Amino acid sequence: MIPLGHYVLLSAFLFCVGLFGVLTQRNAIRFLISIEIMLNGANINLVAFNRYFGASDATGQVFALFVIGVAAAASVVGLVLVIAVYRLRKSVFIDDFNLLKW
Amino acid sequence: MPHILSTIIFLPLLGALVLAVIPARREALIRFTAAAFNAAVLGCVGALCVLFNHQNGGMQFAEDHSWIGQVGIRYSLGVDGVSLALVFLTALLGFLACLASDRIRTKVKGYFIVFQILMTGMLGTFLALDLVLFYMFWETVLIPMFFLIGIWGGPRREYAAWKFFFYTLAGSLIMLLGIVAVYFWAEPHSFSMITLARSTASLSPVVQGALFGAFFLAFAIKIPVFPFHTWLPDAHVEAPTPVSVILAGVLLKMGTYGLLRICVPLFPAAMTMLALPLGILGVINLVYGACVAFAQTDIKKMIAYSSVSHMGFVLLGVAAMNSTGFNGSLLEMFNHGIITGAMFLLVGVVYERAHTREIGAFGGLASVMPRYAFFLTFMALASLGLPGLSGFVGEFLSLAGVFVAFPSVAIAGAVGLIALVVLFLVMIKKMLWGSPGKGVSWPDMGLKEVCIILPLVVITLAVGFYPDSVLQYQKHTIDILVKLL
Amino acid sequence: MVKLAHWISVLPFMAFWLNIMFGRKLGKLSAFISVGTSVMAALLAVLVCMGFMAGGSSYALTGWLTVNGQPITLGIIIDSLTVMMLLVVTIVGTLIQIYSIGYMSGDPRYSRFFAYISLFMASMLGLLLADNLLLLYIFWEGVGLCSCLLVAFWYEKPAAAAAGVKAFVTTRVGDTGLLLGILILLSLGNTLHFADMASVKGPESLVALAAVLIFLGAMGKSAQFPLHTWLPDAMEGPTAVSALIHAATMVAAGVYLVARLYGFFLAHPLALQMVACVGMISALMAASIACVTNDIKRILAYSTISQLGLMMLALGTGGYTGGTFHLMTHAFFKALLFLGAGSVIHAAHTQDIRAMGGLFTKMKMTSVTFIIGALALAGIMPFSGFWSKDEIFCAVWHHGNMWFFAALIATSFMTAFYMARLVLLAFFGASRLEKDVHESPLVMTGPLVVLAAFSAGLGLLGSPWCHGAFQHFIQAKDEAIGLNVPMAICSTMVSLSGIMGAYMIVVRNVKFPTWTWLKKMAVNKYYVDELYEVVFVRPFQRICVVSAVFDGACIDRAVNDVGRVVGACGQAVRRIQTGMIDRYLLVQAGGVLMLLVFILGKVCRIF
Amino acid sequence: MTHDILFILPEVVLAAGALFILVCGVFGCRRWLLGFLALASLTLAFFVLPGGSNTASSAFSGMLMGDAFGFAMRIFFLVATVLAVLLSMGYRWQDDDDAGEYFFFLLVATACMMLAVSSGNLMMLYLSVEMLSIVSYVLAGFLKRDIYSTEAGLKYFLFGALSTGLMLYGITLVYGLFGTLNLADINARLALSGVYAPTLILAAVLVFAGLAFKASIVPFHMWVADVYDGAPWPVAAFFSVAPKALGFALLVRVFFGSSALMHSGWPGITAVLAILTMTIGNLSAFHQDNVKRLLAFSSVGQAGYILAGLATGLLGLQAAFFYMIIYVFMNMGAFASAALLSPNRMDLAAYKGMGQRAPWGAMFFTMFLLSLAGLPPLAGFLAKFLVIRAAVEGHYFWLAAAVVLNSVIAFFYYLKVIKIMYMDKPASVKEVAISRDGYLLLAISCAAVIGFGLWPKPLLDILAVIFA
Repeated sequence: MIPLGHYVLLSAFLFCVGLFGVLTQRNAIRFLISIEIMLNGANINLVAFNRYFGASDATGQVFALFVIGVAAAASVVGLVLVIAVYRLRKSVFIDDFNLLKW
Repeated sequence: MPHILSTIIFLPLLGALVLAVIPARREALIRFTAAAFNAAVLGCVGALCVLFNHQNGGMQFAEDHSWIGQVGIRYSLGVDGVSLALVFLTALLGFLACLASDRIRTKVKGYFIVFQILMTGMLGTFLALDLVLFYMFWETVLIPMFFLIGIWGGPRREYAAWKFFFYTLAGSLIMLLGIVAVYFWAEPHSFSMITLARSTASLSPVVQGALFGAFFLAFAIKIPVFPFHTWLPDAHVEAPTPVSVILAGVLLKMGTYGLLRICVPLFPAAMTMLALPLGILGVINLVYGACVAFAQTDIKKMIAYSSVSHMGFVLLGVAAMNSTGFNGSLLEMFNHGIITGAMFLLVGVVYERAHTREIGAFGGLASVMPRYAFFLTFMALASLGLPGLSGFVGEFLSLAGVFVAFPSVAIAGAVGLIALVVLFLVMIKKMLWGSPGKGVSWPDMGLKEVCIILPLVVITLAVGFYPDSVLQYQKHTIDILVKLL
Repeated sequence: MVKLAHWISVLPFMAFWLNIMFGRKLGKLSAFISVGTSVMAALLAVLVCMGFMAGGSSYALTGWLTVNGQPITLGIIIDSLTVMMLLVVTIVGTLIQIYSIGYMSGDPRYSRFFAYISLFMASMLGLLLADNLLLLYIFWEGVGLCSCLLVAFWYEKPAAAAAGVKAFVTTRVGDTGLLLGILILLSLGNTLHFADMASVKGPESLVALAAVLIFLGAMGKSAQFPLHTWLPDAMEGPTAVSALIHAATMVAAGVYLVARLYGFFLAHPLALQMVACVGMISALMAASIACVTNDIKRILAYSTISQLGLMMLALGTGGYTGGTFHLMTHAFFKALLFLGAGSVIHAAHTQDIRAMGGLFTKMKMTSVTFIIGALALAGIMPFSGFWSKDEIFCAVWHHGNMWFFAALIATSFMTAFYMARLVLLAFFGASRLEKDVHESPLVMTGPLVVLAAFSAGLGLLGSPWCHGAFQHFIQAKDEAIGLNVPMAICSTMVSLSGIMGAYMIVVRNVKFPTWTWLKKMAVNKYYVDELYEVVFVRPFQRICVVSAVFDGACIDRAVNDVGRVVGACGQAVRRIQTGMIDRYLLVQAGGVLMLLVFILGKVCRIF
Repeated sequence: MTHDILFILPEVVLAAGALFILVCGVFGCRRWLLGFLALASLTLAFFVLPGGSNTASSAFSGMLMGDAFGFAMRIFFLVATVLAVLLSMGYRWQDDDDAGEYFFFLLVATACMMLAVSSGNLMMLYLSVEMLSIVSYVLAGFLKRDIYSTEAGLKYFLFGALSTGLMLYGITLVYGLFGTLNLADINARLALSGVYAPTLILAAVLVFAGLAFKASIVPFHMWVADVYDGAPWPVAAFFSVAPKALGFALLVRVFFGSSALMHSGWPGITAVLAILTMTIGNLSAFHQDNVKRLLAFSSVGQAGYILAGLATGLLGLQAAFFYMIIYVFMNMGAFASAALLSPNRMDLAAYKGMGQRAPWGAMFFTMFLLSLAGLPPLAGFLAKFLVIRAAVEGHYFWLAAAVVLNSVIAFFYYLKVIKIMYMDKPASVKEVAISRDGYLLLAISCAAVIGFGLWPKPLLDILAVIFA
């Protein structure tokens, strides 16, 4: 049995990778990928906790499934928006989108 | 009539609604209805004065209904000796200003609607007995005044309107903090001024001092007291004549009325402790106002600064903390309203003809406009405190009152009076005497203008000869007020 | 009968309102309204005098004001001093108004003039009738106002306008003293009624200060030493005005006030001492200036200041009878002199006596009456001036010290000197006028004759032949002294030597080696005007300009700066929104971090 | 089973309505018909709400809680969406071919909000918030051919994804610590175990970040101005009212509901955040010359006042929610009048001399701006007064002083707009027409603002019952 600590550590690591990706990416698509990594990090956490705590009910695992579904929906919407912006501005670099300021 | 005070307050508002319905083209009809509503208010206030029982110093015609129960705000109105004279002054000046508004030719309908809302705000402030209700009416005066100065004013009107609005707003919001703090510190939590008067006396002087500071700041800006007065000249110079009549005649009194109605009964310990600084501020107001007025070239700015020095007398009266001082300050408020209102109307007469307010442009008006010269001399003498006219009685009582408390302050005040005399006499010399200037050939005052000024002249003479006609209303209330100290 | 006294003041007041309201329509008629009311007032005064002789007394009218718990009631005081002054003021007033019908005939603002004159008569009579200090103060200011309006009557002339303002402001400085005196007495709980002014409650030092301050008011009105500069300038007004206000009535108000509060002043010797000193200085200084001035009206103005100084000196040294008697006689002959001078100016169109000459032959009536007045002023035997000045001599000799008597002698000498100089230069010698001169109309010379009769005969009231009628009437505090022959001889010698001196200098033009620096000082009126200009007027103007600049620059700018600072903050905060998404995300993550650090710090008590 | 269905019947009705509108939209119905259908489904949902009496129950084994607070907030969201729909019908869209989709998203968003506010379980809360966010991203970027709207949508997505990610991670940590996601159990366990474990603090902060993003509290408010500026007017109005209120409702549900947290240092921190939100919101709006961004920053400022209410205990909660109810009407009215007066040009110069061009419209706009600023006879003053009263009663004097100071600054830019409308000469004097629905919306909001200002008693009674 792998102790709980490792899972939590892995999940935190994944979360931080995703967070770092979000904060530094220039490219909108890479941004979406980082978001996915963050959400999956959280999933690992959920499943690990459920396994080690109340094996009686599967709240954690059900929640993880929901998160995967919702993450997919979010990515779809994200891509739609990126494409819409690309169609108008011919670029996916985040720095170009600064028409709305001050 | 059971709800006479509510009718007085909300009649102008009804007038505003009626005016809103009338189409903007029918200017004559708009002017007539506005004047009619103001006359009705004056009639109600006149009835109030007749029905008012002099002997009883307490609140009369009181109305008290719960408004927002959970928060403890009550819709309570009442009039007593202190507020009666000021309500009459508001109604009278409102009516006369309305008549004098025939100079306003652009956006007439908007002007009179905003003017009626202003009347409601002012009347409400003098009649409210609940602190929050007082604050509400105090704030409703701000927006109409902002529009009146901002839209119908002179060249730099927007700057003046901004400055006026934000100066008063900052002060009144700090007063709001004071109101809420008083509510929680008084033992039986209440906003009513009467119940608070009994319960706050027991508070420690330090707490009373802090609360007094919050209230005093709002009133000091409105009075105006020395460091906070710079909004007054700009507001007066830029406001159209009828608006500056109301501004000088009534709005300045809301500050001093607040002192007498809220600060004295609620924070007696703090007031007695801070009476001397108040007196010194009064003297500074008096002397500084007169000096700066002397150096002005714009006639309206000069009268504005002279109002600052007249308000110094009111402060002296309040600082006296005895019945003579209070009587003097209240009477001075009433007189100053009448006299300065008339002065601004007269300046309006000249401005309408010469379209300039520089004193240098006038000269030798006496030979060109004799009737105008008589009225201007009469009012200038009244405001420099010539005995036999109303200005003197108020100043004399204030000085006599403050002499008992702080002789040195009174002596400085009396000496300051000389500066005031010099100011007005030199004004008369520059404007009326000397040989008439080149282009000076204007028609004398018309019948309408004389009819507007006449009631003010008659009142000044009447109060000057027989001051008891006004003092009798306020004597007993002030005796009760003094017993609280 | 006495109960009608208050109508004396009300009648002219009604005349004022009539003339103001219907001035232009009345035209010539307005003169008859004001003259008629003053004649009625004079008759009423006579009736009141008879009523008083038959034992009439003061009476109250209405309550007016309550100050510090003290009710102040308005009332009319009837006693010997008031009755005497009422008679003087109404008679002189009526005569002067008749005179001014002729004098002001061509003026465009004819009715306005008579309106102001009626207002003046109303306030002056009101002042005399008031039975408490506050009511007196009210009429006191009214009189000051009328003097300002009348001096500045021809306001087209800038000098007249400035003189009017100067008159009102200087008297107002004195009145502030009177007001402070009233305030002190009120704060000590006194009722201000003249009846109980003698027994004033309060600490000695404070009441003495009140007395001095009240005398300051009197000094302002009677143009005594520090506050005298306005009277010579007030000569800009019409001569009838100078005669009525600046010779006979208003300037006498100060002396009347001291006489009225005599019991109060007696109780404080310090105040009396001050009255005497101020009187002495004014007398000496004014007389010396009069000797060297050449403008006929200014000579009479300075002579008025010096004669009032003498009255103050008499009152200050306990000579109540002397002071009041001289006050009465002076009113008549000084009015006569002024009206005479008016008639001369009206004819000769110049005020400089050196340009006149030889008028005696051309203007017989004016010259004779003028000379009678001059002799009365100089204090020659049969005329009224002699008897009243004699009373002053006796009073100062018995009670005053050496210096006062010496000053009295010097002033009498100088008075005789400058009056003789004026008469000799104006009426005798070669005529230096270009145009020929003709006598003034009867309406102007008539009053001159009546006044001359009064100046000649009035003195006899106090002479032993009427066995001291005036002294008994005025219920003199000091004992009624008979004619003191050696004192009479001494005063006559002084006057005659004064006249001889003038004769020697004017006719024989003998050059006296007088003190040149004193002569220069006198010519420049002891530089008092320039002193006030430097000490008071210019600094006041500078202070005002500085305060106006300060107000605009410091306070106003401070207020505007507050608005600007908030605007700047707004601009700074607004700049944070750069629109760059990664900047936003950094702020978001940073916000989470900051929150975490803040809470952990708070939890583990780091800060 | 029927009990659970009955509990979520309003949401079901809304979803069904949305789908029906979507289908009609495809078949080319006119915009006003679709709007009418939306209104119909909203009113139907209102009538179907489970009766107030048996509110203490819960559905789906604890997933959804039916307490009085949840019930009131569901009504609140329905009313807010009705106003939004009215505005959308009155507003002149450039091209209204995809009106069906617009109303579909609107109704779905409302259903999600109603679910979120009555969720008793963190999982349910996360799911409904995530669903709401997804719909909001689309709404923000609704105008496909407009570069501003698409950029706004993308920005909102990028920001929203990060925030909900953080919140999810926080929820997992909470699950790890307490083993359950049910709020009631968490509060119970919290009271025993004490508040000061570091991981709990990290979890709390992360969850707070997610919710604060929705409620536009300062460190997380950067997106507000840009998204409101880019999004079309009705969407911006909807965002400034409904999701923001949801943010505060969830904050109350998760943080301010639990007594344990309230007695820790949490209120102090909220007060600091409130002051920051107010000040930065008002200061940013100070020099704005774009009306939309000005109203956006003013809504951040108003959020600051509401948060100030939340920070001061029970009395504060009532004040905060009274403020929120009044805020809905004031802000929706202000956005609506700004939208209707000059839909396409957003710079202040477009509003010059509006007093003459559209007298009634300008009068309504002035009324809402003055109420937002807090002028006495209007409801805005009473709301701000209650917040100040709660602050002073809780001895947070510096918080009350901050509210007062911010009111002064806020008055400046509200008055600046009014000044421009009345005191400047208009460029062109042609009349500005406002559609019938627009006037209806303005009239409703104005009546509410004046009515609650003069007679707030009924509202205060309801709030007293909710926060007994």
